Amino acid sequence: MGEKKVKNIFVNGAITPAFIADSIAKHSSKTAIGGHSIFMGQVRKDEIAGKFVAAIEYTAYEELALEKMHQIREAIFEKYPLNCMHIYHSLGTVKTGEICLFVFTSSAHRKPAIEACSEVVDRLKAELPIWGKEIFEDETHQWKENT
Amino acid sequence: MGEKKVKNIFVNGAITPAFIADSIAKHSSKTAIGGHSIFMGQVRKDEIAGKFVAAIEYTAYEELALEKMHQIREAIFEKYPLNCMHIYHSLGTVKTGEICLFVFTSSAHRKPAIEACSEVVDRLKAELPIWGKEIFEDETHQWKENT
Amino acid sequence: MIASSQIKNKNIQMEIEIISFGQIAEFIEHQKIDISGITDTETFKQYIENQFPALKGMKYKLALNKNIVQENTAIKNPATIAIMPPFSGG
Amino acid sequence: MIASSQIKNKNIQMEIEIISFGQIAEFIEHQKIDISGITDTETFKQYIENQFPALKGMKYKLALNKNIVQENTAIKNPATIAIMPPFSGG
Repeated sequence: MGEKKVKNIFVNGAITPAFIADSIAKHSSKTAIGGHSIFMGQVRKDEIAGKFVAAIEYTAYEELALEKMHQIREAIFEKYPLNCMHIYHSLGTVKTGEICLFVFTSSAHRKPAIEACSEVVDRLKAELPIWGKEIFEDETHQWKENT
Repeated sequence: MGEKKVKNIFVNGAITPAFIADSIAKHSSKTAIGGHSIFMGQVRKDEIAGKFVAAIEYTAYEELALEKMHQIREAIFEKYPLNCMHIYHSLGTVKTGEICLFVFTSSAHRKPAIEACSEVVDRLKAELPIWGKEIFEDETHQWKENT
Repeated sequence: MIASSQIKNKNIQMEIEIISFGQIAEFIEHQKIDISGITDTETFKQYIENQFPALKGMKYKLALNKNIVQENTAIKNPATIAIMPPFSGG
Repeated sequence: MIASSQIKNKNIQMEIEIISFGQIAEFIEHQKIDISGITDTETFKQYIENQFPALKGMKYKLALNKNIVQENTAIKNPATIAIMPPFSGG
């Protein structure tokens, strides 16, 4: 798999339910699949010192993030018998209630799909050079930190 | 939660990507949510002794299944800090490549959503009186067994 | 006393509605029986396996009035008993 | 020999492109520096923390030519170094 092309994961702005539906629909011809696992990150309207988050603005060190994601993708395909894996992360502004992350894994059986999805989300959050700036309703901001 | 209404989970035929998109979209107003986990079961075109599965026909002991699902739902809400949980299972004929199960959990953080989703799928498969009849392309059949 | 109580129970006429699912529904139809001598789920199992010998080699569970039977349970008149092969939802 | 080699290295003129992200990009701008005496990532850290004291109290990682720096690494001319605060994607 070493010569596999490095795929883009970044999309501009929020990931829409229609985009997700389209991605799901594309798998109906893949009849070896028995289970799909999806994780979606949604921007929370957190309250910090009386102010509410209105949006998160994402930036990334794109080249490094894509290279790192490529390595994670290969490691996950080595570890689990997956049929498919699709990963999308927003760049730019994503408002509260909108989706900023979409991880989608598919396998013949449920366990590899579920475990791979969960592991991709963990690794992506820990290893990808992506930064979220929480923009408050009054246009001040603070930098998000993953917990 | 004891007086909560027993919800229906059964839908006639396949669960469509549009239905799933609609379900996702409804959560954009729930701004306390930070993570969604989805599991979808898809009918596999398994080959058994040279014959291919064309569809699964689902039947259930509906009243008992709904009562049991209600108990599972309450136990999962007790165990995990979830904002939402939605469960849909097909009855009747679902063709290969179509979706027959849709489990959707949401929480402020990813871990409870992911763990709850996985546990619901496991318990649903083990405890709900639902039966799948695998219909082959030549119209013979065999009864599915969960592994 | 036990013997007379058993005799008394054996004489009770039971109205049992039998429903079945999945593979078992292919040879046991939905039916109502009016029968004496069936006082608990164990005696029902013996009865139904005698009536439908195909059941003997199969794994199945009973549900008595929509409760899955985990251990031998007394049957009260009237009753609905479901005969269920292993589940295969999802 | 070690001393003379160090002196030799110190005289090498380095072209380093500095890029920064997230909170760090708020006070360290994208810049190219032409500098001598920076031969490895440890000396770069000393240099950049002196230039931008705000960095001293922060957690950050470096990436040298798109490789995340795990341990002190020699810098070859020319180099791109990214200064990255803790990641917060997802």
